[in-house]
Amino acid sequence: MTELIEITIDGRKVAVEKGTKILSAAKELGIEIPTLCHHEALPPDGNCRLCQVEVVERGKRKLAVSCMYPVRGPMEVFTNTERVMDARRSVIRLHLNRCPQATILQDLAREYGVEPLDERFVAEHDDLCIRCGRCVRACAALGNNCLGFAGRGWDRTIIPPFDEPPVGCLGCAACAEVCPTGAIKVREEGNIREIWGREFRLVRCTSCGEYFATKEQLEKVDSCGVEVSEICPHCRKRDEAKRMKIS
Amino acid sequence: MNGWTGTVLRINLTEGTVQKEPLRTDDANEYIGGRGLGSKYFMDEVDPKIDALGPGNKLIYATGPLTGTMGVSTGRHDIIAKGPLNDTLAASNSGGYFGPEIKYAGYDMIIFEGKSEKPVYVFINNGSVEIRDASHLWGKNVPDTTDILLTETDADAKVSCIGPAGENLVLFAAIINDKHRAAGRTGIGAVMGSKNLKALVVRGTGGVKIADKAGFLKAIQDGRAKIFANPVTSGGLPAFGTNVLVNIINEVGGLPTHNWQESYDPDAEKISGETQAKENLSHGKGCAGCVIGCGRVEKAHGKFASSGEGPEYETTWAFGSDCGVSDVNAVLKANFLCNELGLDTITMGSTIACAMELNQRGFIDSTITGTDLRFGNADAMVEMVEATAYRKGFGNNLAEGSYRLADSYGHAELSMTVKKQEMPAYDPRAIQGIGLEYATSNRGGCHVRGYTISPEVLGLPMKMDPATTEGKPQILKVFQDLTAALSASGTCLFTSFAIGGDDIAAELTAATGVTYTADDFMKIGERIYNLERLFIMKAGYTKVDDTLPPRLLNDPIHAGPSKGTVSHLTEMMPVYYEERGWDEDGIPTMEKLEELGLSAYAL
Amino acid sequence: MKLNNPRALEEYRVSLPPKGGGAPVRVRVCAGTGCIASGSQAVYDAFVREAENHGMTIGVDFAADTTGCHGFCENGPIVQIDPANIFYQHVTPDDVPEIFEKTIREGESVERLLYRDAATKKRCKSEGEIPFYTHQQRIVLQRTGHIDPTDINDYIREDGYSGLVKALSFSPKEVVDEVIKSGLRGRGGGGFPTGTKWESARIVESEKKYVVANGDEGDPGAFMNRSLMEGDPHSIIEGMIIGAWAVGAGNGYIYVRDEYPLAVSNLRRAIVEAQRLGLLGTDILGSGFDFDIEITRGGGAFVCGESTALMASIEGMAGVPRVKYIRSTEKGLWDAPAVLNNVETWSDIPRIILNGAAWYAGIGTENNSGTKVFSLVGKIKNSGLVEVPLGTPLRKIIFDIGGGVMNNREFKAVQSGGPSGGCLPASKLDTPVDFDHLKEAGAMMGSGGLIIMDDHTCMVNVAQYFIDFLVGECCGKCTPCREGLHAMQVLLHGLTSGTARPGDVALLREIAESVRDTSLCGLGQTSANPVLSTMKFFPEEYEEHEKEGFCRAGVCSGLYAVSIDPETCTGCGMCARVCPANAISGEKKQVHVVDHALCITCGSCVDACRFNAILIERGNSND
Amino acid sequence: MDNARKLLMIAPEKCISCGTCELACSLAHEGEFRPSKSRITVYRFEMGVTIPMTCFQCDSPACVAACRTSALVKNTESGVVTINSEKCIGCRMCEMACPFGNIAYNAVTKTPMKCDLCGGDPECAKYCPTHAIEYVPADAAVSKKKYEFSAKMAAAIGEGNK
Repeated sequence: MTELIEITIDGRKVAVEKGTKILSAAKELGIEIPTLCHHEALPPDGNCRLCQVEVVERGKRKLAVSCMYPVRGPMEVFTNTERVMDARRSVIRLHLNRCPQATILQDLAREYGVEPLDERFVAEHDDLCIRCGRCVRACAALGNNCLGFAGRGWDRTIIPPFDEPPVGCLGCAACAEVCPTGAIKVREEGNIREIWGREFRLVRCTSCGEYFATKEQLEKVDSCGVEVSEICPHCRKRDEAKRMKIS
Repeated sequence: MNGWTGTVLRINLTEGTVQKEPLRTDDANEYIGGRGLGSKYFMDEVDPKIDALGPGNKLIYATGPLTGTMGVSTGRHDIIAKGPLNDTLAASNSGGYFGPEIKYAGYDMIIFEGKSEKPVYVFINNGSVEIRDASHLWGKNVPDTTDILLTETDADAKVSCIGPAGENLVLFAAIINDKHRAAGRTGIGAVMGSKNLKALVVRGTGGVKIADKAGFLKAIQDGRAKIFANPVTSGGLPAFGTNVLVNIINEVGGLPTHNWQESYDPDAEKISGETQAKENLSHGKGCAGCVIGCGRVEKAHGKFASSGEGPEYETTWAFGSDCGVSDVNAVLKANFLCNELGLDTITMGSTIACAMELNQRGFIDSTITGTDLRFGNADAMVEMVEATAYRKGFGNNLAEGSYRLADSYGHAELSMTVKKQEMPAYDPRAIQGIGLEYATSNRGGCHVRGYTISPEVLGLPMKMDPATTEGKPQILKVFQDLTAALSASGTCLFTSFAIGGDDIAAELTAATGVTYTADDFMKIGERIYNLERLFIMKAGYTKVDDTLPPRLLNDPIHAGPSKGTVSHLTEMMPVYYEERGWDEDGIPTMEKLEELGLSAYAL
Repeated sequence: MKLNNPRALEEYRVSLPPKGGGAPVRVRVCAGTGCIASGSQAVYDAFVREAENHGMTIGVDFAADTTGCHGFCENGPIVQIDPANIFYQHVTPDDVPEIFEKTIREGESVERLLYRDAATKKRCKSEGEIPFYTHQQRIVLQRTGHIDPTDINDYIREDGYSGLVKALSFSPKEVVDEVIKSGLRGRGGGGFPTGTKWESARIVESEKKYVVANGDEGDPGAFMNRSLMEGDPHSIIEGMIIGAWAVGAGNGYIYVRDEYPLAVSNLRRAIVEAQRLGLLGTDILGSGFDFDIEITRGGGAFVCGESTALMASIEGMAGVPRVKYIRSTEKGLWDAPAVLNNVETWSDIPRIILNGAAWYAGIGTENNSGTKVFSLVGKIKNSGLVEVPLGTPLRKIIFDIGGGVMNNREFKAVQSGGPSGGCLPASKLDTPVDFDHLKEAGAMMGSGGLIIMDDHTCMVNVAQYFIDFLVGECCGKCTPCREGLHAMQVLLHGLTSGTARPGDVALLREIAESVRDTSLCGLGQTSANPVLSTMKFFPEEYEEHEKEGFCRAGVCSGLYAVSIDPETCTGCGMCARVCPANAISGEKKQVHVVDHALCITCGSCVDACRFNAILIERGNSND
Repeated sequence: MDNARKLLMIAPEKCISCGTCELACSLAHEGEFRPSKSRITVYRFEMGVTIPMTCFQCDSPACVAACRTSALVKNTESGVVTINSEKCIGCRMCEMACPFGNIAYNAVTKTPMKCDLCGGDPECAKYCPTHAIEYVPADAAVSKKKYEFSAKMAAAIGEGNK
């Protein structure tokens, strides 16, 4: 039996398992805490700094990032104090400074009433990457590890190894899917899918002729011990219905 | 938007242009959609005197706010155009799965204008609209056209197209969707053909939103409960389809036989729903979101071996009793051919029956027709269907419909039409109310503008004596208005056996977020009905045309349960006009028009 | 040879020959990095050569040792001669024959090589007479400079590993209690009570536990860890063994800055020697306790000194900090408990155990017991390593030990605690240097860097210097530090180049505060300190930069004008000679004048004038 | 609890192709009527033959085997293959893995779409007008299936003997 601990969030009580992160505990109460780098499927990283809350624990009151702060004992959490809002506002402004075009940041800025810094601070106007590394973690979760951070500080970027078309990439685009700002571009045209500078030739459904997956994607599924066919999921379903019709 | 998608697609075939425009929400609120809103747009945009087969005519695919939802049997769409058969404002209704797909693609209505130089089809894939060459499809029948289009567009798309009949401008050509469902009457297939538009292919992956999910589910649960509790909608229709009526109407003595010379068919049992269920039925089928399932998938055997969907009762009647054919397989074959070639079955069967009477009376013979058009000659009947679609031989004469056919031999009185359109399957001499419906229907001889058979024969919602005229004008007005509004919503007419305006108003309210009471709903129906009336009067019809063929007014039924009766139309007509708020010339009064917000359209 | 029990160690200690093999004369040549840089290796070689020339047998008649840093790096190479106890500075190979002639043969000192006390103008013969040393209390640095760090026997001779023997006779809990009682606090800068940290690791049940020494010294101008690792590696190792015994760790890591090759080589040798004697490895001194140490060379980034980044780096990952709300004493290295202490902290341990907690607690002040090593650099006369009891006032360190500001300029500020520390002004000179008072004053202890600044230091420029450094060292993981430092850099460069916009100072403060409040790791959170502390004590300089485009220190080019004070100008001509723009003219011994049209405000004259005759004024010289 | 296990029993012969199941499903899962995003798909063949297809809740599901983030889990108690969409990273491995095409990834909502039996009260079964889809205890369904199969086999053998 896991130990349940009762904590208070914004004056409301909730009992959660020991070790639960504040972000999840708040969610149980329906309290939404904004975050950019957090993804439930991926190990938390706490780098975007948006999910700050105030924690009062053992008499100390402090700011903490809720995606990583575990509930280990009685505590009181505040998700909307002026201090929290100030912290979030400043973080949003700094994010926006890097990626003025990211709609998710523009939306947050509107919601929190954040004015962007002036043009002296913007490096590239079309940079959409907030360096949260969700893509890096997603690729690692798939066991491919095709992405990593390069450079440091202001010059930190996310690239495939040696900034070359990544060899182990499946072309699955999970990286693009988890990206909160849409910074990762996937181009799909005809039988070609391009991502991270690598072109994938798409497999054509032997039934309908649609291009539906990369060879690497199918091989990866195969490596999970699942037999895959070169029929697209759509046709598989129709074919199965046909089989049922006959039987 | 909820219920509605909020977008109207306008495709000009002359210019080859495509335009998306926001739905006129005020009009949508007052005309709902489908037949109502489509007719409103049509009235505003098209001169009623326009040549129906000219480029000035428009063709509007219109859905209702309930189309594509889980409303009670709300998978319907209407196609609005000026019908070439009789120059009325056709709002031809069809089921299947096509209407919902229009909604899922993101449109409430699709308006076709002008005329393409070459045969084309239009492929709508959600937001993308392409006008594509159709020369390889021209001349192809409906199933082939549909299969080719599904291969070259998207296997999950839905197809609405014309067959050779529409291409050849047969005046009663139908537009067929999903291979088997017809927007049949008044010849809108010819309108499509005149525009060189072979097909409309739609793929929609979007959705229809509703305003109040809980309210909507409650409304449809209530409606479905009534449908499931009703013997017609839960018993007769799912078991036998509309053919359940063959024996019922025959027993009333109202099943017109031999081009309405008789009103009782001793061989009716052979073509009845019960017989078809036993001999021919493969599967029952429903349109999108249907809770009734009256559709038939049937097989014909023997020399007429074939398969397809239908026939409906009126089709069975037209090719069966009306032509004196008792071979159910021949009836089925003729029906399947109509679907494949794109023909309206009622007018087709009735026109052949008319030709048979012309033949019987010696006004024509095999030298003219090239075949033996005796009543009961199933082979000749089937042959004539194909000949008509391709306007081959005598088929070219049949392609003009029975009125022009009979008139061309100087015997227009033998055409069993009102306003040049063939009446279906119910003899007004036996069933008085339906005569008034035929005479006053805005698109001529038609049963589905105000289906008084429901009270007069089926006893729904209450039983009325079919032989009397009392209360008929009143109930007809209710049915006409209800039907107009119900079609506008996207609902199937057959729901009205079990549910009423209040039920549909509740569905509409929950779906759209616009509050509709039962009274609002009926008022909208009345508005639509009067709008259509104004259109046909502007097109040239007068009170004189609100009548029935002389046979029904003067010749008593010879035999059968209704022996000796004639239609008492003249008794009912003034009452009906008054009930409608029309003057003695059948023209809506200014007060009525003002009440309905139609004064702008006054004659 | 393995020492199988404590007695064996004692026997071994006793068996050791006296230092230098009992040679009558012993020379200790400093081989700390500073002295090596100024040529001490050649000096050492010269001694050996000269001894041979004099027919001496090395190791018998004469012993020459290289030692660790003596601390007085300003005056290297340093040579000490025993038993005469003579301290020579600035020794060159050419001086060696004379030293032989006079000192070794005659027992007399070579006067010019002795340190001359500026205050008393007297030559100091021995270390003990030099104020730089007399005001210090050397515990950690006691052996550095006296022993040969590459010889374990030197360490053992000086009570080395006696602390370990004593610790092994205690229970782990008793060892921890002793450390708690000593009041020792983390010397890496955090000041967390070491014993408490150990206790929290000790009580965790875990199959694996680790002790880690942080030797990733990266602050500009700091070299106290380096000297320690180079000069007394065994003290760190002994401390770690004791710590491992106390918390139950089986493995230790010393994380050494990659740029410290001598430290790595000395530590590596020390580990091998300790292993050879059975002081590391299995069954240490027959106690049944197993423990060994590995060296990890640093990832080459400043941020690797941050505890979570350091552990990530040891694990083979990129040295990037992790958010840790669970202490590393619970889940540290590879999720196992790990005790991370600075090398100086580890080095304190053996002596605390050996001399007892009460002895250590008696040094320094309450809650700040013991001594701390500082590297004293900047505009200070006596640059070098100093060790003083905690609580020693800044003034004493800077003026009594450091000898005051170079060139007798006016003291302006001292930067304490490295790049993320703070700048304290003259008004804070009486602050006792300890964890709590420095923090209270607006700076921090850090790992012990003290940078002295004179009145020709622009505080905005100082902040910019540190922010520039931190921008380059920021790992870039978390947003506030990555983006905020860059924004601060933009603003500071605007201020120092005269292109600031109204409100920039306020904006700078706002961003600095948010970086402080929202960054992920300790480095990020303190990275705004250079800005915040200079703003706190020198707000007027920021205001002048923003509003007037004026740099009162005469540092920011284009933001001041220079003129020559006719009262103080001696007409020496130095300013005119250094002026690259030929903007200064004047006859010899006459007052010189500046041609503002030509002056490029490079500041060369300001630095060159020995009479403070160059005046800094408002108004752009280019106007 | 054995009787906790229930499954969807589909009788194609009762199906009238109306697609109400798709509408009910999409309303429940997508909040709108949208067959293209329904977890159940009605396949309409010639002659009125219609097969509603949805997840079989396989005993050893390929989708679960392919999922690297545990977004898909086979619930051992209920037998349902459940989705935790928050744990989905959009790699589409499940989509590629399912041999029946019964799971699809929705890139807009960033959720894999598959039948979750509506948490124990499947809307498709609730609204099917002809009871072609029924939600029945696993035991009964299995035995019924078996019965139908043997009847079919018997008929086939009988025909062969004629």
